[in-house]
Amino acid sequence: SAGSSAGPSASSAASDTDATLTLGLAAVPASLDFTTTGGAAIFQALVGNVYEGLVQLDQDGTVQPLLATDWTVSDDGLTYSFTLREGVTFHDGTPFDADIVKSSLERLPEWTANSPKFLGAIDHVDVVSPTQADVVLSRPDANLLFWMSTVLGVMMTPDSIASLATAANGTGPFTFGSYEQGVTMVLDRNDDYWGEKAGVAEVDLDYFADASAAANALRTGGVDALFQAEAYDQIASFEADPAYDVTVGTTQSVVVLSLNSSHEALSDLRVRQAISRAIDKDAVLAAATSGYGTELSGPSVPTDPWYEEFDENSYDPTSAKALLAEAGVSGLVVNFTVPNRPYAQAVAQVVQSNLAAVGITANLEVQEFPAVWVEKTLTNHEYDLTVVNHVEARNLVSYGDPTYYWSFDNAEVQTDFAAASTALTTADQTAAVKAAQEVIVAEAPGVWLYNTPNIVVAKAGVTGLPTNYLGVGIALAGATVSQ
Amino acid sequence: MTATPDLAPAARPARPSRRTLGSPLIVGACLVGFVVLVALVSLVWTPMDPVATDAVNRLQPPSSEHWFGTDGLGRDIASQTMAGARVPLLVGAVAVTLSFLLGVPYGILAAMTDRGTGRWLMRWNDIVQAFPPLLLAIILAAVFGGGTATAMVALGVGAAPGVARIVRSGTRQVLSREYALAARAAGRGPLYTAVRHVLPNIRGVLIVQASVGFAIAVLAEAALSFLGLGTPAPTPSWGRMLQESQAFLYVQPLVILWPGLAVAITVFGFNLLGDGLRDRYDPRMEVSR
Amino acid sequence: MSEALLTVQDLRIHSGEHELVHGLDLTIDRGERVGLIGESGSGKSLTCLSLMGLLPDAVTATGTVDLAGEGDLLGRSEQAWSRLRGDRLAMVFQEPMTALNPLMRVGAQVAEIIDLHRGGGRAGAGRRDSSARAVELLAGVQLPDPARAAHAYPHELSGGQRQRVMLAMAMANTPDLLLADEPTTALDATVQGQVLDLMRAQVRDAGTSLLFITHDLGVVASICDRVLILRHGEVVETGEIDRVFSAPQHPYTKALLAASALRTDPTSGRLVTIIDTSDPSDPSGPADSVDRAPAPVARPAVRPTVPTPGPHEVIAADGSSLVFNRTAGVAPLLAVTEATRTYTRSGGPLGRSVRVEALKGVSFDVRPGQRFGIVGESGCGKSTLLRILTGLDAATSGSVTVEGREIVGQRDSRLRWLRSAVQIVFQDPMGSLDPRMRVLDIVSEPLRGVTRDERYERVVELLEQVGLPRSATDRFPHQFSGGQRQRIAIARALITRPRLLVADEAVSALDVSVRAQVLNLLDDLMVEHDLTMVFVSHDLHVVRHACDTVAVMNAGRIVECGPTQAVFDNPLHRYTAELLRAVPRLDAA
Amino acid sequence: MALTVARRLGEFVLAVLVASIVVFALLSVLPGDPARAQLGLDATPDEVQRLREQLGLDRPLPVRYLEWITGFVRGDMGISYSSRTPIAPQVLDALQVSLLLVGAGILIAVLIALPLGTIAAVRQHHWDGALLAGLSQIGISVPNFLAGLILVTVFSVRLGWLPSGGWTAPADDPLDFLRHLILPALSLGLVRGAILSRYTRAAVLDIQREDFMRTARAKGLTPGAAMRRHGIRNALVPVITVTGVEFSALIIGAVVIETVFVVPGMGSLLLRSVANRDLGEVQAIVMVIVVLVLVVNLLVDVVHSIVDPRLRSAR
Ligand SMILES: Nc1ncnc2c1ncn2[C@@H]1O[C@H](COP(=O)(O)OP(=O)(O)OP(=O)(O)O)[C@@H](O)[C@H]1O
Ligand SMILES: Nc1ncnc2c1ncn2[C@@H]1O[C@H](COP(=O)(O)OP(=O)(O)OP(=O)(O)O)[C@@H](O)[C@H]1O
Ligand SMILES: [Mg+2]
Ligand SMILES: [Mg+2]
Repeated sequence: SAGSSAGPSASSAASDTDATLTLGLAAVPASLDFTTTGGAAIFQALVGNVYEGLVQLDQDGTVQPLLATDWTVSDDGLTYSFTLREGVTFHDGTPFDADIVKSSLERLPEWTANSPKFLGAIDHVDVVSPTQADVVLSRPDANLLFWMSTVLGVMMTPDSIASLATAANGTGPFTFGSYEQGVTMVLDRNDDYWGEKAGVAEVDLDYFADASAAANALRTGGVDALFQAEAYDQIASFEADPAYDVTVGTTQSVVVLSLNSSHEALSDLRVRQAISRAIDKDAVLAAATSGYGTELSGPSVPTDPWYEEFDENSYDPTSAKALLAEAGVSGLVVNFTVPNRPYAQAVAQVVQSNLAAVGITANLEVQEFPAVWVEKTLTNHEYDLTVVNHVEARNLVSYGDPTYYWSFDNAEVQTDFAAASTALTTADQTAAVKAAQEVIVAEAPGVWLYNTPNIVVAKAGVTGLPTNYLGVGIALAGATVSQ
Repeated sequence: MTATPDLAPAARPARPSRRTLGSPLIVGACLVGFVVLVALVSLVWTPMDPVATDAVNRLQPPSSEHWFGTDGLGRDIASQTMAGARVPLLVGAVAVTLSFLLGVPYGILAAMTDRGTGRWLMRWNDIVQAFPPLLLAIILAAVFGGGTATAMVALGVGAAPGVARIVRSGTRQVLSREYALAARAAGRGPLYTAVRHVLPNIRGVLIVQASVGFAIAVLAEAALSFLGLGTPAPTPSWGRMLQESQAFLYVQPLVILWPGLAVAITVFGFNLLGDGLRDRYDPRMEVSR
Repeated sequence: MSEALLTVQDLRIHSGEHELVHGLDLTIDRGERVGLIGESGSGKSLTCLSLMGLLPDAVTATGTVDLAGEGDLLGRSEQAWSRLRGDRLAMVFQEPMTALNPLMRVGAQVAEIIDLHRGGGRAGAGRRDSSARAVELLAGVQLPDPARAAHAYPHELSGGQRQRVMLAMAMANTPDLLLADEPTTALDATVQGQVLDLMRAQVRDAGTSLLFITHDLGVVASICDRVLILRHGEVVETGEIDRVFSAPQHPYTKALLAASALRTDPTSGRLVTIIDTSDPSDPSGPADSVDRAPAPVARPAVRPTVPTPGPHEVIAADGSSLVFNRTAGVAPLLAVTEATRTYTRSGGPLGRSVRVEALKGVSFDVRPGQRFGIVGESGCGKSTLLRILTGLDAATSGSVTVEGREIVGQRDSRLRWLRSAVQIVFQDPMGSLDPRMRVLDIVSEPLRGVTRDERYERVVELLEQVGLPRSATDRFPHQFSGGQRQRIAIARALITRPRLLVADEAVSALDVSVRAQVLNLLDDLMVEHDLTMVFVSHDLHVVRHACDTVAVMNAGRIVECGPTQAVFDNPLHRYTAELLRAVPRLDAA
Repeated sequence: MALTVARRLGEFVLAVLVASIVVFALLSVLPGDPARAQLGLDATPDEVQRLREQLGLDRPLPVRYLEWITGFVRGDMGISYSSRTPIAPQVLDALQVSLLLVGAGILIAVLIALPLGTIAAVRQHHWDGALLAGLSQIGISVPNFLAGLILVTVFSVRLGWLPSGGWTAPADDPLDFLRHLILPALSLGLVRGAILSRYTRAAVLDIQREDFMRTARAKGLTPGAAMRRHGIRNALVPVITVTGVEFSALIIGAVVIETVFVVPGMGSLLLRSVANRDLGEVQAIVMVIVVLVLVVNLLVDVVHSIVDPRLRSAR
């Protein structure tokens, strides 16, 4: 369902290089310091625009060179040798070299946010020459390059660490202009960029907590485009209007209805299967996103290398009832915690109706997100059913962690993931993950509902916006505005 | 018996005939009565199950099946609107009761100890009143999670200082009357005076305040729900209906009409009732601070 | 002088269906001073307001009101009326405290009326002119330091001063007709006398005609040439003042005169009341189903022995202390020694608080069986004193004993005994009865620890004594007339069988006609209950009738005290003499 | 006068101090660990503990209070837990926005309410007076965010006359500031205007019954002139009180309008800092609002005593 990508090079002849692109976004950065503050909002705006890493993901999710022009991997999978791009300087003038790579990657253990454990395999970095850095691992990790392409792999100068919260100093196509808390972030074109210069002189990122307000702003010219537009009910009217271009891409996000397997009744596989079959995903998708997005049958998204579709546990209320009867469960009452986000509430109410139809009573408990939900549901596991949008890429591995909130403890899955993470080739890795995935789907620890769409609505004349959102940055260098 | 004009009941001035559009009291009472009736009926009957979703038939225009159409989850708006009356009325009732339970004794106490402690009680009241109810509601929602209970408590507590102030001024008026002095001369204590003299005589002001407080609570509940701090799903509530339906304002504006109208009618009713009662009990409009 | 200025014919005033004034005819000549008297609610104010075109909303007037040179005024537009008001017609209202705009300087308010009626004279020079004229006018009404007074706001002036401002305003454009609606009832006797003098002088000097409304016959006698007597919206008698007062024809006028002079009936020794004299066949009096004559009280032919009169004393010139009304050998029921009371009053959000010395050291005795009167102008501390000796307020210093027991500084809970020994009747018969309580509960309020039945029986018994039927018990105060309400209050005060009854202006709020009745009742009850009484009033007539001993208070002190007759006939203190002089008397006419 | 002003100011300072203790104490019991909220989904207890120490959350309350309040007096509201930047500039920016928005809203309300309320009172017994009174009744009954949504839909989305939201500081571009101000200020002003006009009406009705209004007419003023010269100013006294109360209430009460119109005012800031469990920021905001309410009360007193001479001098 990914729409055709305009691609960074497709800038139109009439484009105005002095223009300002105003982009409406939903998630508000609480700070600029992604090393201490969680949430995708910060790196969404900065990575790929202000900060760059050694590698990046392309629109298909494949790792591509960026500040490293090339790399080799030792046979034991423990040493990644990167050849660095020459002539790259930071916005403050600091030259980029292997020392920077060393200081940036070796500082990871000090991060308190954004899960630095995913690059926990890195033992140290050897500076071979100014243009060659060897990243040495303590154990093989087939995912290393993928994680290096995320926010964890960005290059920073040691001097800028102190001011990470208020300024951003990277090597990217945009310099950081200003950030008015919760309102607007301004990025300016970096005219000294090492690569192709950005298509607009300035990018304003306007934050809208409310989806309809964002749509109104687009209609009244307050913004030029919306990225990850959430006013799903209005998308059709934008599509019908020639003044706007709408693309529907994909994200890494999985909206999942999780079942707490440690709950008495839910520890019974038949009950979990019954719940899975009771859910009408068409209705869920209609209610939550007006039908945009991709229904899922398993825990991975189409852009994952191990994506597969499954026909187990598809919508079948009759067999759901039968399974419940078989398990001897009747009058089941479950506590359903719901983040106070529109999508979650919509999903929850449809799920509640669906469950009621097979004789399960779900009591909704709306919890403030993130504060309350994170504490009660995620941390303390005080829930039976919950629904949440997992925006982190490759979240599948969490099914290998028995302490994670869904309390899914399956030895087979854990072994498979261990094998996957130490696999030396991508193929081995993919095979191991697929094996794990099959078990997970069979065990039904959750109901994977849909892959959140990445809807971009732009005024006609705005081109080059990324179609898909891969969970890292929103690269805006290729965006152009024509009169 | 001889005619004794000097002992005739005091001539009471005839009420000036009102040439306004109907009596506010009656119109207000009818509207409020209607809303309460709808809320009561919804306990036993609604056209459809107000919480049953039918996402395939979402955002339908009004039809013979769905009188008011369906909402974003395909629920029947007519049923939702009916059942949605319960929460605002409950919030209003509890908030007003709470504000009275806190404010009335406090105000009476402050008035009775006017020259001593009362002054300090009122200073404290001023400080508490510096915390706007909505602020309290937002903070309480952060502490205890948003919800009907938090909204009721926040609105009740937030309104209490205002009630205390009004009660205090009413009580002071009563206490300045000679019958309050006469009660003391009769050897009666402050509790007796509070119960037998003060309360009955400030009843009018209290009734007016209650109906206005109700209107304010209904509006505030809607505002809190709009901010996502009010009644959580799936309990039907006008406030949440408004909040959910603003997403459809462009697509199906009718969706927002019904809860909006319901809120407006209710608030209108309570305000009219308050005005009517004020005309009856208290010719001067209390300026609450 | 015989040219008619104002001719009113068949003036009828309606409020909806009700006719409040039934066809009033009135002619006022140029320079003539006419009094309009009648009891409360008889339609005096409405008549007057209709002549100014200022009737309240929903009250209408019909008939003709003919002002010389203008023709009929009724039914004219606001515009036409406003041209006349303040210019040819002017009015002084009853309540000086609220009749002035509180936010505007007094001088400006006077200047405004001058500017308004000086054709087009709104230029700056004209305004300076008019403020100078305003100061002159204020000087004319004898405001001290008129230039400064012109810069004052109304609240900075006393009631009497405000009433003078009103008069200055009314006289500013030397109107042809001045309407004065009870212009002095809110003022105390001394100030009232001054304002009346002024008014008389102003009217005489300007040749203005006057319509003067009051229910005080003394006042009307001192100021008017001619009088109209109004009752239930109808003129019952009219004529030259001397004739009407010396030879009244209508029974109502006769009764009114008798009642207001507090004349006693030689046969019974009781005050003459209107009931006794009014025409039983008078159709205009609404029939009363509640009231009945007070139960006949077995009266001894003579009053019980009046206690030996106290000495007639006056405060020493140096203000040194003196216990008034003390006679050696007789134990006082009530003894007040050097009582003082200081109030602290806060002055609004940005105001400074001030201390008011309401009592500056008062000492006196009251012996059992005495009827002790206290007189003095408004604000001299009478009520404060009463509150202290009933234990409702604490003296700042000094001592008060009742039957030898100290009450100052005692907490309410320790004054139970006092509550049954001393009871109080207040001024305002409406204000002292809780409008939301039934008479049974009101009267039995002081009773404690008594069974329901006994309570009921005691209440009924007392109601009968004050002349109210059993059926009154479950009615509310508003269902009674002023006099009846005061009887309820008296019943409440007597239910604990107190030794001392304290009455704070107990008849001041009552109409003259009812006043006599209540006084008679008190008289009877005193005898029957063997009461001692402290009676406060600013009305000297009443005190003279009701008390055997009188104390005169001025500015927080007793200045003179002695047997009533002695004090009234031979005032020793300058202030007493002044007070006595200021009282308008009927017989002065 | 100087003394009484000093005393009133002293009372004000005392009230602020007491309020500050209340604010601090109340918010210190706020559950939901700010350190945890900030670190996101995957933080370990160790990381959380480290951050707590870093933020000084482990020190005794009185020490934290003293530090906080002395900082506050110096204009230092501390560092935000979530954004790691000083709180003061954020709060002051938001306050400026709120003051402008609410100020404009109240101004509109007053401009609507004074004539409307006066006419409704003066023409009480005529159809037009009743109509105006009825209109203001209906005005009060509409939730202001609904009014806001309707205004946006009509004037910006359908007609495209004005922006649907956002904010420009007046210093940056006065014209654009006005364009952004109009709709939110109107949404506030219309509803508040309705409320205020009822108070105005009541106040004018009361004044009409006052004796001095009859005096004014007895002087020869027509009813209209009497109202203009004597009535309105007297009626203003209670209206000023209500205006002050409304102003205070709106600083946070406007949050729904801020949400609808994406205006970065105090309400939005409060919602965001509560969501982030940013204790320091919430405390600062609440404190600023409470001080503001107390300041408004003080101002109302001052204005009262300017308008009403009776309050100026001790009687
Ligand atoms: N606005 C009004 N509407 C209806 N009835 C009224 C109104 N004002 C006065 N009345 C009635 O008209 C009658 C005469 O009232 P008015 O005020 O003229 O009496 P008054 O003689 O001036 O009495 P007082 O001595 O108490 O001032 C009373 O019965 C009163 O109740
Ligand atoms: N509660 C109070 N607070 C402050 N001042 C008071 C208080 N009560 C009375 N005063 C003042 O004390 C003085 C005496 O008042 P008091 O009521 O005793 O006078 P009064 O002789 O009864 O007057 P009136 O005849 O008007 O009833 C007055 O100046 C009054 O203003
Ligand atoms: Mg009168
Ligand atoms: Mg008195």
